[in-house]
Amino acid sequence: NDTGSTNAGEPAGQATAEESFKVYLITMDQMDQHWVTVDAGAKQAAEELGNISYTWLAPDVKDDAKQIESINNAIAGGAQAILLAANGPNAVTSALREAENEGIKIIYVDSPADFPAVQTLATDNEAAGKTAGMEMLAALEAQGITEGKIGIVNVNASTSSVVARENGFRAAFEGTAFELLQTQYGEGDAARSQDIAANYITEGVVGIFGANEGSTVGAGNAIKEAGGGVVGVGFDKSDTILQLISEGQLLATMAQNPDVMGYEGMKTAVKALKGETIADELVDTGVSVIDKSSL
Amino acid sequence: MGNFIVELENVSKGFPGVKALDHVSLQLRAGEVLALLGENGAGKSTLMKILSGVYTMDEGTMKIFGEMVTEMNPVAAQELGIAIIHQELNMCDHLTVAQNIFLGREVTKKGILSDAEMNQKASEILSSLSMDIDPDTVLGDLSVSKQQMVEIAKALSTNARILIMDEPTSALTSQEIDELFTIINRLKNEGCGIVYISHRLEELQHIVDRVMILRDGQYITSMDFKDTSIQEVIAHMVGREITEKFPRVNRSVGRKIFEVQHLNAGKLVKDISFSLYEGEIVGIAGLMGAGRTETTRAIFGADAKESGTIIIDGEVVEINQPIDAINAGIVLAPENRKKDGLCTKLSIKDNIALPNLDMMVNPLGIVNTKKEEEMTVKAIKNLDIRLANSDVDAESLSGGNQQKVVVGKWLARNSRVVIFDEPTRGIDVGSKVEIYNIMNALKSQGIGVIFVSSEMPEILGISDRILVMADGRITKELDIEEATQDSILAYATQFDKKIHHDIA
Amino acid sequence: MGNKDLGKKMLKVFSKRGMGQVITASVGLVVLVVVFGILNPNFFSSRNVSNLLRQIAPIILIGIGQSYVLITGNIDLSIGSVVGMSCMISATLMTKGMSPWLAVGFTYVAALAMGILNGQLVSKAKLPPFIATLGTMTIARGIAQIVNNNYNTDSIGAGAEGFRELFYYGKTAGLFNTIWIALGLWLVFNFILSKTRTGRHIYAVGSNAHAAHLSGVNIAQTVTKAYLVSAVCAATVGLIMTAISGMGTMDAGTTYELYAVAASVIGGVSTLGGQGILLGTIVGASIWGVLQNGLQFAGAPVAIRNIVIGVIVIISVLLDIVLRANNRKNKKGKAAA
Amino acid sequence: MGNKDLGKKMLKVFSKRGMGQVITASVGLVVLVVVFGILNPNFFSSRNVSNLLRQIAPIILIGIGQSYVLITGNIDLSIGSVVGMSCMISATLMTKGMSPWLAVGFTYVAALAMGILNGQLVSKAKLPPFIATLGTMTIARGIAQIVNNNYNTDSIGAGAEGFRELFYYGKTAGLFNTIWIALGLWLVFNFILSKTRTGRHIYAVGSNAHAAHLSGVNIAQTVTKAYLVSAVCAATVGLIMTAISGMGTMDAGTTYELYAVAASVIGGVSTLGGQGILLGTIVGASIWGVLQNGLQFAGAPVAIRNIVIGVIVIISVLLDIVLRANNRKNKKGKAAA
Ligand SMILES: Nc1ncnc2c1ncn2[C@@H]1O[C@H](COP(=O)(O)OP(=O)(O)OP(=O)(O)O)[C@@H](O)[C@H]1O
Ligand SMILES: Nc1ncnc2c1ncn2[C@@H]1O[C@H](COP(=O)(O)OP(=O)(O)OP(=O)(O)O)[C@@H](O)[C@H]1O
Ligand SMILES: [Mg+2]
Ligand SMILES: [Mg+2]
Repeated sequence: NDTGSTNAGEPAGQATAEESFKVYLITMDQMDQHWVTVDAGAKQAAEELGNISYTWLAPDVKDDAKQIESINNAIAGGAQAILLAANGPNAVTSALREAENEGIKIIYVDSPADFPAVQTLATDNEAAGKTAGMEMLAALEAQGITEGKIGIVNVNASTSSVVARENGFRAAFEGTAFELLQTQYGEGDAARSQDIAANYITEGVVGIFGANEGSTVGAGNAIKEAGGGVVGVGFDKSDTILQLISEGQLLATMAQNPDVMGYEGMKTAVKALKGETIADELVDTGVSVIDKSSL
Repeated sequence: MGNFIVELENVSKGFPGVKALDHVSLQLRAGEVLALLGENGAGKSTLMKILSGVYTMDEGTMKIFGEMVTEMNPVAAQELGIAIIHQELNMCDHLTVAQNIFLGREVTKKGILSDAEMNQKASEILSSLSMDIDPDTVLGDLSVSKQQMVEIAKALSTNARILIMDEPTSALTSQEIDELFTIINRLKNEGCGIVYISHRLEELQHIVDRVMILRDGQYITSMDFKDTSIQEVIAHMVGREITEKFPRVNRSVGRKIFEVQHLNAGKLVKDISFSLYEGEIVGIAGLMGAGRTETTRAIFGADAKESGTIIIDGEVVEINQPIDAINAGIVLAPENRKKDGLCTKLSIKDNIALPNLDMMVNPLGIVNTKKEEEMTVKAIKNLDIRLANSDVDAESLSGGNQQKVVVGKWLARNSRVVIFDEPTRGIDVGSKVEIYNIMNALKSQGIGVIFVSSEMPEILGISDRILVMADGRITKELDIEEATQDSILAYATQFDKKIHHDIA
Repeated sequence: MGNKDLGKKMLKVFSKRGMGQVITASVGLVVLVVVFGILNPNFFSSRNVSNLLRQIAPIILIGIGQSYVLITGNIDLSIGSVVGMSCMISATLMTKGMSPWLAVGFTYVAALAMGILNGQLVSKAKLPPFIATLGTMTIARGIAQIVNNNYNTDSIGAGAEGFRELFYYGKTAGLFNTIWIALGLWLVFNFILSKTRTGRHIYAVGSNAHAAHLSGVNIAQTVTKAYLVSAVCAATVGLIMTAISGMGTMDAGTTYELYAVAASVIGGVSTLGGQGILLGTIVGASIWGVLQNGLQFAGAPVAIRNIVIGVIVIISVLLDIVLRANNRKNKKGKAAA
Repeated sequence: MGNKDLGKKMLKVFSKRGMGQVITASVGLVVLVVVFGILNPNFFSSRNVSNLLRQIAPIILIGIGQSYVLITGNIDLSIGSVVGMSCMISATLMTKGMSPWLAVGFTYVAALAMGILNGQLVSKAKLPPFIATLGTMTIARGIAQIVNNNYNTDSIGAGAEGFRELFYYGKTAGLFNTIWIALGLWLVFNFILSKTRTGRHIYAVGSNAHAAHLSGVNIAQTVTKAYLVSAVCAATVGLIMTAISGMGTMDAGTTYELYAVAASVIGGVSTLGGQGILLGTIVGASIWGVLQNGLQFAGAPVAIRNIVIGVIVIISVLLDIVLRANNRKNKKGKAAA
């Protein structure tokens, strides 16, 4: 029932080089530096390619329903391609089906949904989480620590990417004598995460994992205040996190490459709109482990 | 007599849809008591609110102590030596008596409040007024009449030279009224100018020098009190002669329709038993705090009962909620109209319809607006309620007209028993007679009427039988033939031999 | 004479509870629509219009619930959490294999229980409504989190397609079902509020509970009814959320209670009780929805969006107050003349 | 006689505004502490105690602000956003190279401006406080986002170590500075509320604004002062946030306004105005903080924690109401005897 469609995208393959394309980026929210960097990458590609009308649509908060509204808005706005960072794998599928029916190309950046798309450019969050766990495990073993409690500061239980990171992190400790404590959620708020981390330290943990930028900053600051003695590993790259690593408060952080996601995602979108074939269905934009030595 | 200390010239003030004051002038001398009289809604309170800076006038001029005043507000009024006791209580329930008395002019030392000093001073003021109130009690814990006395003390404590009293006695006991009059006479001798508003005309002889009469926002006349009579005053107020002050209707008493047996509810309702017969008005007399209001509320189901039986037409009825009483044919017009009587944000129509919705809804609960409209129009007409239209908020009516709505909303029902608690409090003479007529009309229809009042003359004038209460008990049942002011007072002061809890 | 009658009738409509604000707000809505229409040529596309209406529908629903409660002189802070709870309960039951329609039934039962709890805490236990519903807000969110063991649910699956169609994706007579649902409930609840005894009681309780009690109104029952309406509306929105995403999200509905207050108040419902009409709630919700949609299209960053929305909430109520005061002055002028 | 006097004095203290609830709440706090102490041997470790006190300090601060506003009979929903705004403004200025102390000055100025805006909207423009501060809540959050262009700030750098020490990491006389700051402000604001004319007027306005006005109290000024106190407290918490993480976070303080209401109300401040003391706010904030801390140690999942907190908010106020009713009955009984 697509009777209402007026400005729907041109079917793929009919576009000429002269034509202007309408591309939307839809992220989870607008808060994290991460998304701003994705946007910057996409914008850069759009400028380089030229003739692209590009808009970043972001819900004001992380919320499935709001992200779906944004997708609907993009469809209504005449999108020909959507770069999407899906809040969760399942929630948006119906909205995406509608988009597909309109002939819109879908490219996932950062987090895919359970729905076929042209390409996914993302970090493998679970693998990255596991890497983080391995880093921590190695550091602990290097100190001769083979057992003890480990705390996990996460954002919330409803964002799939951070949940995947936590799962990966936990998987790294399978078969060891470490006890992974009940996860605490700090909503990504650095201060709240820090209270949680400080309480973990009081509880005598040997390691703390932060699942995103705010959680990692909180963990790092709490470790700093406690005067070290706890191995901190986190996610994302921000000025404060890098500083905490250079001071030795945090062991390492898993840095993603959001600019690559945006930049390459945009290129893929235009390619697809021009009817070119896209070879890779999955592009791992990679994580780099940043520790003191790599600074 | 000295010069004028207050001169208001050609003051006008309008509210939405009403011209409350129309070119009214007023002069007040030092050392005189001026009674400001008029029917409900005549504009008395409005004029005094302008003088004390609560309202600003639309046009006109104001001179205080001979000086032209252009900007008046409560603070300026206080500084000019004007104090007002408002018609409605205006106190902070959560603060103590002393804190209320000194509110806005607290005593401080180096910026720090001197509560001890304020308590001390408040104590002095209260005892100079023979009021036995601890200045450190929280105001909300006092009875209404005590609160009113505190409000009076507060006004007096400012050493004002111009004192306005807007119905100060409507909530006072007769003993308290006597004390107030002594104080008024003392202040008069000290050179204060006092404006005194009251609907209790019989009070005037004790204190008043001059009367000024307003009607419908207009100045009617003013004259020295000694040159006039109450009869003449009333005629000016209503613009017509009121021939019969207490119209009495005689009707043969029928069968017993209502009976209360051994009703107990709290400390102010103790073992109350009485009956009511078809076509009679039973008055309940007593002093303030005697428990009359509580008795009516307990009968009506507004407060919880501890024990007791209520019988209508020979059948025991279970009343736990007002709705039970209403369904059984008992209705109550409560004494405190602002608090218990009216939904002030709703229209007159909504207010009148509210208790009668059962009569105008279909089985699905849908309201028949035509019936609603008819009922409203009828009630407004019967009670002569003065308003712009029936869709205005109840808030915008004058006190007296609000009271008429409170009474009026019950008259559309075919009730067996109608209880009026102080229905004429703060109502002008003309309206009072209208309310008496309503009671008489109900009586003629064979409906039982219970009439609570603190005003002896009307109790004596209207009731067929009088119950006197004191300390939560019925101390005497008097036939109208044997009842006199003296006998009522004698029984009304038959207290239990116990220390009064307010003093303890 | 007919003319005069019409004038009188018009006057009555205008002087009705809160009608002034409804008219001011409607004018504001028209201005907004025009501005966004100019800024964005897509705005009036039939696609965007039907989309926009569907986005407004849930706000209307929670607005209706909040308006009912506000008119009784109370507030319901638990709305957003009841949305989340309903979303999680319905989705969890469906993923566990229960028939969607049965799950819908259970969801309403759970929400109604929350409504009764609210009503009883406020009217029987006499808790300040702000506190009572702040408590139930936290509790309902806790339940939302606990029903599926602190995880969002999996997909509710193919068996629930009909349910998803009905609550969100399907269309009837050219309009999305969500819009019909909102409209239907609005009609029912507007009728109850304006034409029935229950409605009268709700206004009376909000205006003066003492007086209403003495007029034979059962306060506890009336207040509870208002909270029940709020719960029904919130549950419906929760079900819409489940239908939208095809799964249960624990965070669903966060801060919706505040949107609901904003929609109600922009539409002229007084937070002090006794005043307001549901027509205003529709206008208020529409302003809210149009702003969110329009500003997103206009490419305004969230920061600007927040500031604009804050300013509009304040101005819309301010305008009403100023206009009312002016009105009074004008009338005064007339009365004096 | 001395004994009797003492008894009388005690009675007066107990009958003081909201004192009953303060005592009930204190008993509750003790029970909680004992329970958590038994559940977790670490609970009474000096490390956890000083940590816990520091976690409670910001809640006390926002609680003080909210209590002031609640006592005037209003509410401040903008507290959380002002925390965020202050955090972002101070951090942005510091990252731009401004001296931390100057940045602190600017932050307070900005917060005070927000306080004045709140006060004027409520008392002069007569907006319902819920709406006015709902508006400024969104606006302040927008400002928090816009000051650094929609980014959290970079690290405030080594030059701000002194600032971070002062507001969070440093200790004085064995206690964290944050605790001293909260204590200091509490002493000042408690003094103002209980011993000065301004404080008296704040109670009077909350008890009966009309009566206060007629007694010459300047309502607008008094209400604005309360909102200013709230703004100062929120700004201080914002600065603490900056000191904690060493950077500005746009989300800082989200939903703190509700914590503040909860702390105030658990401590006996009435949402209807005129009633409450700041001693209660400390107890309320402590209950809130102990719950958050204790439940984490008890390993309770978030869902359970939410439910427990919700139930405690409700029960604490319910208890007060029941106790008060009982008290009244007793008094009545005594009077009758
Ligand atoms: N705040 C107000 N808003 C609207 N109308 C008002 C207001 N105050 C008074 N009025 C109207 O002004 C007129 C004069 O009222 P006012 O209260 O001065 O009468 P009054 O002589 O004191 O009557 P009463 O004896 O009943 O107290 C009335 O018609 C009343 O309805
Ligand atoms: N705020 C209050 N709290 C508790 N009790 C009150 C309060 N106000 C009044 N009362 C009680 O109600 C009683 C009646 O008060 P009020 O001064 O209104 O007398 P009344 O109702 O006119 O007298 P009556 O009981 O004879 O009708 C007082 O004696 C007092 O004990
Ligand atoms: Mg009057
Ligand atoms: Mg009485």
